[in-house]
Amino acid sequence: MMTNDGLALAPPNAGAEGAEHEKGSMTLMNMVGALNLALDDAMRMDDTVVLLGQDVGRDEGVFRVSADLLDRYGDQRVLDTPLAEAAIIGGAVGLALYGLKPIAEMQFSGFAYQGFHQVEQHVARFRNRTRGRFSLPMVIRMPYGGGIRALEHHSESREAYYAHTPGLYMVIPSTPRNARALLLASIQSKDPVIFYEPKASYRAFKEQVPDEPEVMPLGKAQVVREGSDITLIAYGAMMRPTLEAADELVDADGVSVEVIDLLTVSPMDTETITTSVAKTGRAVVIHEGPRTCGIGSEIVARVVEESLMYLEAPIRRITGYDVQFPYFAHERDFLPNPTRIAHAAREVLDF
Amino acid sequence: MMTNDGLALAPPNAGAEGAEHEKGSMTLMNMVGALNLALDDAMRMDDTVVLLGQDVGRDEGVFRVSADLLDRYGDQRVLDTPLAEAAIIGGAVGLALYGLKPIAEMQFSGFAYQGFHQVEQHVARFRNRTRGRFSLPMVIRMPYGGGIRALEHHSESREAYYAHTPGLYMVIPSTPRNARALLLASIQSKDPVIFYEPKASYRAFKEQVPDEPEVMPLGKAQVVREGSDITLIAYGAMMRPTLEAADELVDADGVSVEVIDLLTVSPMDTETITTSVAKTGRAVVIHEGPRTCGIGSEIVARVVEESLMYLEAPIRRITGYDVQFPYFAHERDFLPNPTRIAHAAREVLDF
Amino acid sequence: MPRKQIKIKPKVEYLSILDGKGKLDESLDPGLDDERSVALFRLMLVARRIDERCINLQRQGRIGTYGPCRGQEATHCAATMCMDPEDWVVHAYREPGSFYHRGWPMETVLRFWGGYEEGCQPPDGVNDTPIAVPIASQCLHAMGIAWGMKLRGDNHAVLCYCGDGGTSEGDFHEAMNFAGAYHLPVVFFVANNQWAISLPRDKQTASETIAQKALAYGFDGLQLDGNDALAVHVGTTEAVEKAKSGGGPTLIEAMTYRVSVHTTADDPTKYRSNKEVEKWVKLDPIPRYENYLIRRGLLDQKKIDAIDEGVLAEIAAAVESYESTEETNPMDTFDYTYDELPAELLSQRQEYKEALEREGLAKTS
Amino acid sequence: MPRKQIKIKPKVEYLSILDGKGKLDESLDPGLDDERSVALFRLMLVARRIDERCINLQRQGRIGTYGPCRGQEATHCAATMCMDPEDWVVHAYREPGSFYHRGWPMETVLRFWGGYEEGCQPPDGVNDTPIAVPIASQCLHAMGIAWGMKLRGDNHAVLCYCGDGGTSEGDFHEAMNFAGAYHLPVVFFVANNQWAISLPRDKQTASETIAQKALAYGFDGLQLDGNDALAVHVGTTEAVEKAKSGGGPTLIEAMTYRVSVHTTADDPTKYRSNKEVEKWVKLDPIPRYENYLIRRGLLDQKKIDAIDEGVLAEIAAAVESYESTEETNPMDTFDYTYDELPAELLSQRQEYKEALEREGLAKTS
Ligand SMILES: Cc1ncc(C[n+]2csc(CCOP(=O)(O)OP(=O)(O)O)c2C)c(N)n1
Ligand SMILES: Cc1ncc(C[n+]2csc(CCOP(=O)(O)OP(=O)(O)O)c2C)c(N)n1
Ligand SMILES: [Mg+2]
Ligand SMILES: [Mg+2]
Repeated sequence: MMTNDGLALAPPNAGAEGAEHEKGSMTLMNMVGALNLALDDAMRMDDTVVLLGQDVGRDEGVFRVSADLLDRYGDQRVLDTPLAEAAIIGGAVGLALYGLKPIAEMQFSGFAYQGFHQVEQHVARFRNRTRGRFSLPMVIRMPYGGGIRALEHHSESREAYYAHTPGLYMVIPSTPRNARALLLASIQSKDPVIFYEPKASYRAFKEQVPDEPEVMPLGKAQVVREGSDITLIAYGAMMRPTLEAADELVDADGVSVEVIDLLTVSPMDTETITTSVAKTGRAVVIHEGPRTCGIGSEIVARVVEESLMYLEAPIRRITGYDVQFPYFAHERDFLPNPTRIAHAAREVLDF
Repeated sequence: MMTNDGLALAPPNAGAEGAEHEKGSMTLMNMVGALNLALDDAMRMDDTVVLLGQDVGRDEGVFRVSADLLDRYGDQRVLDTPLAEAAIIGGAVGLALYGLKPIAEMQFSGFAYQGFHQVEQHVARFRNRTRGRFSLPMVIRMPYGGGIRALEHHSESREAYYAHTPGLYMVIPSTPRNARALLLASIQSKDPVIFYEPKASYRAFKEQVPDEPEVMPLGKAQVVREGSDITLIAYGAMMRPTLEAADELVDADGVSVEVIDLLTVSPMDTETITTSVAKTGRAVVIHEGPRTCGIGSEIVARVVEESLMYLEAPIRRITGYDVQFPYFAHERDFLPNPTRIAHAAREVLDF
Repeated sequence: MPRKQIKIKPKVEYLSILDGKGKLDESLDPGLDDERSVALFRLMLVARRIDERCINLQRQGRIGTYGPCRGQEATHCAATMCMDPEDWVVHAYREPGSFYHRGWPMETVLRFWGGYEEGCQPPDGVNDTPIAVPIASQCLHAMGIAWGMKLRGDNHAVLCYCGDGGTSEGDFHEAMNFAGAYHLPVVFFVANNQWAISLPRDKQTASETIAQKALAYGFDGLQLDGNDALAVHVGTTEAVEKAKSGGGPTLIEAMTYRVSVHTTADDPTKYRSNKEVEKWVKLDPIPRYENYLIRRGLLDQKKIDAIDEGVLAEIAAAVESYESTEETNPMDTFDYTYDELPAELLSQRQEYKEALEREGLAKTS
Repeated sequence: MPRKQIKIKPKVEYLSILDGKGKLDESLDPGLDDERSVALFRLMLVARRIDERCINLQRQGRIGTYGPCRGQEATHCAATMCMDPEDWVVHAYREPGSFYHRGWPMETVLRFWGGYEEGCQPPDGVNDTPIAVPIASQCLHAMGIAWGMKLRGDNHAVLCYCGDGGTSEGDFHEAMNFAGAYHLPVVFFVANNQWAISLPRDKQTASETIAQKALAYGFDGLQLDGNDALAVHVGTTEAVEKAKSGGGPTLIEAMTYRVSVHTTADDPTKYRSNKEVEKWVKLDPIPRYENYLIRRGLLDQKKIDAIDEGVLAEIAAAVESYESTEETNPMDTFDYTYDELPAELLSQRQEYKEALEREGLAKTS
């Protein structure tokens, strides 16, 4: 499904591995493996990269994303921290100021708020505040989203908080391959990146991932399926139900469906979205997070600004509702699913 | 400018003051005075109401919103706290659980993030989490917004963070009278309210405020000026430049302008907005906060869902840009102003 | 260069009463009455058996992830027993015995682990906060409740649970500091089970004890043997009495051990040795306390078996009740979010309901 | 009931060297060399004069709100003087002398108070963080920088400023705890000026000293007379040397007083007595240190006047330079937000530029 558009081999230190970048071998892996590969790539290629967070070392991360890294890079680069999110983020700010490249892990996105003030007041501001004297090349990784029968606070999606905070990149991969390429790009970025990992997709499926380091540009959405009747726009864990819905619409209704994967949620790639909707005239946006002031509302607002006159029907938002994410007994009910997406698409098509 | 629509006298304990609610006397005051009056009303009428925050007691609040309250109600009801926002909010949660009605002050909205986790994880959730066994009738007041030549972190507007958090009311008054009536309603609400006070409007102008306690319903927007050609939607400190722009459009261009004051930003009063835009077919939304995933994007998304076919032009968003609010030397440049609003309105009208 | 030493006023002490085999240090005998003594035993057994059953249910997919308290029964059972009904207990998540003692139906707690908000609904009249997942965030609520007691002149106290890992969070600090500054009737009870998932206690903080952290806030700290039910009971009782008589807060550090997994999703062999676990298994609080009661003549094997049977039957009934409860209505979340459903939520509720009906998922109403 | 007292290992001490009149306790003479001794005096005078000038400029509307350091000159001037250029100084906001000593042009600091981001731009080669407005949030950056030093094996140290009010924030706690747990080369320097806006020190926390808070984190605390420049210099030098030689962090509490307003927007007569202020004015650090240097024969009135004249001239030049700088470009904020301007921001930048041009507001480019 993923195209090679916008993919490029990692520049730094990759020279030694063969500058020609001939199509190398690939390995089939899940997203956890792919993220682990990106961390390993980054730590191998750049010895200023350090990893910090709760249980990232000996325990290898509660989802094993940092498997083997403590063994490989030692406890001066893989840092098991005490239990304090603000200190992990604020400490990473200090590490970055001192010239290291910290990759901070929040154990779950639902606990990142303990350090939200450090993100809003410092991570997002240091470059502008110091007029470029200091920048903060750092990544804050965290698993987000529902679907794994977890306890309260373990299933939310609040990418919009970060998208509403100027100065950050908010990146959300959807497959093993793009997870690896986007995480590597995030680590190489000169700007701070909030990297949301769709935990429901961690082990849900596998994909061929190049053995050579690969990066994708931040800030670019991808048309992952071309079509002309309607545009479905999603990202992260919602890509799978969205693509399923697209299949159903194609197969059962004979509709031509275009599907966009945002990949970088913010700063948003307006052009890819508006170009598509100008073509199809119809759209559904899909995300897990609450509807009000969510990414979906932003997409609609931009389409209206740029392509209102092409719109042939209201854009529907299939999202989390404006209530708290339910405890897991009802999460399957709550999460957007292919049926719900397809139904909305049909309504938009029939408008 | 403010109509009496939706105003009602405060029910609790107000009986003694005369159940007839004859039009009583009024006093001309600024917003600081009006907020102080509401706090005084609430503390007088209900002895479970307590006020807590940094410098709210002897110093009477850094903007003097709590003037005289320590003297009147004593240090068991007006609580000067140590310097810790999470403790002020989390402590208020405990006070509310114990049956008190805390009104917590954040000295500036830019420092509320130190306690944001308590808002997201507890304030917004306790009612649903305990299936109604506990509710949290509490208010978190804070001055927000630019325009007073203040230091970094003292000028931001991030109402969208709270609007994106299910379980909260997000209320923003715009004039002395509605500030008093909305604050009193917020204190009487059974649900937690984030109460953003437009500090640029604190002392900017005066209005007649009834001596009798007065409340306005939460969750209702107000049409503060009726018109048929275009709808301007704003709230808080942006109401003044918006109304100025409206005057200019009426006077100079002979346009019929409808102006909506949201008052409650979330849960949003969709109907008032969509009814108006269905009538005018054109709209501009105005706010200080960043554009991406701001209140403006939500307004556009709802108009598209409900009244797309009435839209005769793209809705323009005149907002803070997606960069950090500038240090004060350039804040006048940055803040939406009547010229910018009127210009956008003309573009929408000429579309 | 010579300096003046600063004298620190509050005290930091250590308390243990029963030795590793449950033998009483007579000089410290608190004289706990017979009924209460046996009730405490039964309560610890309840906690142990719930724990065992829940791990079982989790393995069979009948509940979700579970966080066991094995080895820590003395801490929370003996501590919560010190609280009167008008007092408040503010929970973390590893205290099944506490919920039971306070009057939460067992099936309510099962519902929490089963993925239902109803598991966080305290029964009417029970002054407890439900399981709190965000570490240490509950400490501020405990502080606030105690503040309310003080402002209202009520003679009650709050008991607040927290883990050793939790002491690193800013919320822990802010709660302790406010409690000290306002001299509030609250007992912070840190169950130091030596691990925060994979981080051992000595990497969590450089202070030699957690108890001494109280000095930063101007009140007393007490470290005690958390696998000694008597020491926990005595230490907590004193701290609660001190709180109620205007003596302000206390920080208790109960030395215990998480004998089992962090949660059923955890694999502790990755980060700790069996030897360490075995050392602590020998200090299991239940046999120690059991031996003590046997010596006191309050228990024998027959009595123990009878108690155990009763406990198991009660748990079986709770599981039965949990599993036979009708599926809850997914719409409830809308109805409990605000006191009155706002218009926007009403329309989303309708949208959700129609979707569920169309999709044949949950029953709605 | 008898308990074991727990022995607390780290120490908490008090240090003062000059008395209230500037008389030296000979037994504690640190033997600071002549040049450095006078440089410290000059630095304190710089801080005093900048302060006076800024209050003046604020009154005339030539800068915005200003937060003075009057009475606190000894704390930050003497402490920052202990730092080498490769060391880092992490600032709060009441340390004009520190910025000056570290090589920040005075007009840069004026630009901060004048409402320009340029006031937060450290000069090239200066390893400092700029003024930090969110209280105590900077403590975590200091900890992180020190962590970086340790991870890289660099032999440097970090000095971190914070106020007494700041010690209540969660960030302070988390920074101290990480610093202790990783044994980092950082000195947390709390300028305890007895007030956090209107909240007096004794209501901020119940601990008798702030220095003793170090015990919660397993390292030493040192309280010192913050109006005694020698004591500050000696205490900080030792702490920094300890940090550099692998001895870990220190918490210094410097006892001082905010003689002036909290900021120019504050009215302290609302919450404190003149008598208290007068008591502290008598302990003004500058005359005390001046007397000491006069006794040492390093200063006399003529030398003092010459120094003062030089300082005032430097400040006058800085004000002149600040006010004659061309107005900055409001577009800069767009260009500094990201390394490369994303497409969306490019279009917003254009929108902003057009608006400003239309409105005849700021000059853009
Ligand atoms: C704020 C927050 N951060 C992270 C987590 C994830 N987490 C759950 S339990 C745990 C360890 C807690 O350790 P401790 O406080 O010692 O309690 P214990 O589990 O040992 O009882 C962590 C990191 C969380 N629940 N909340
Ligand atoms: C997180 C945060 N909360 C509140 C404020 C508002 N505020 C500015 S200074 C101050 C008092 C600070 O007191 P202290 O730490 O003692 O420093 P001092 O001003 O006395 O130097 C407060 C509450 C802030 N800047 N940051
Ligand atoms: Mg633990
Ligand atoms: Mg102070």
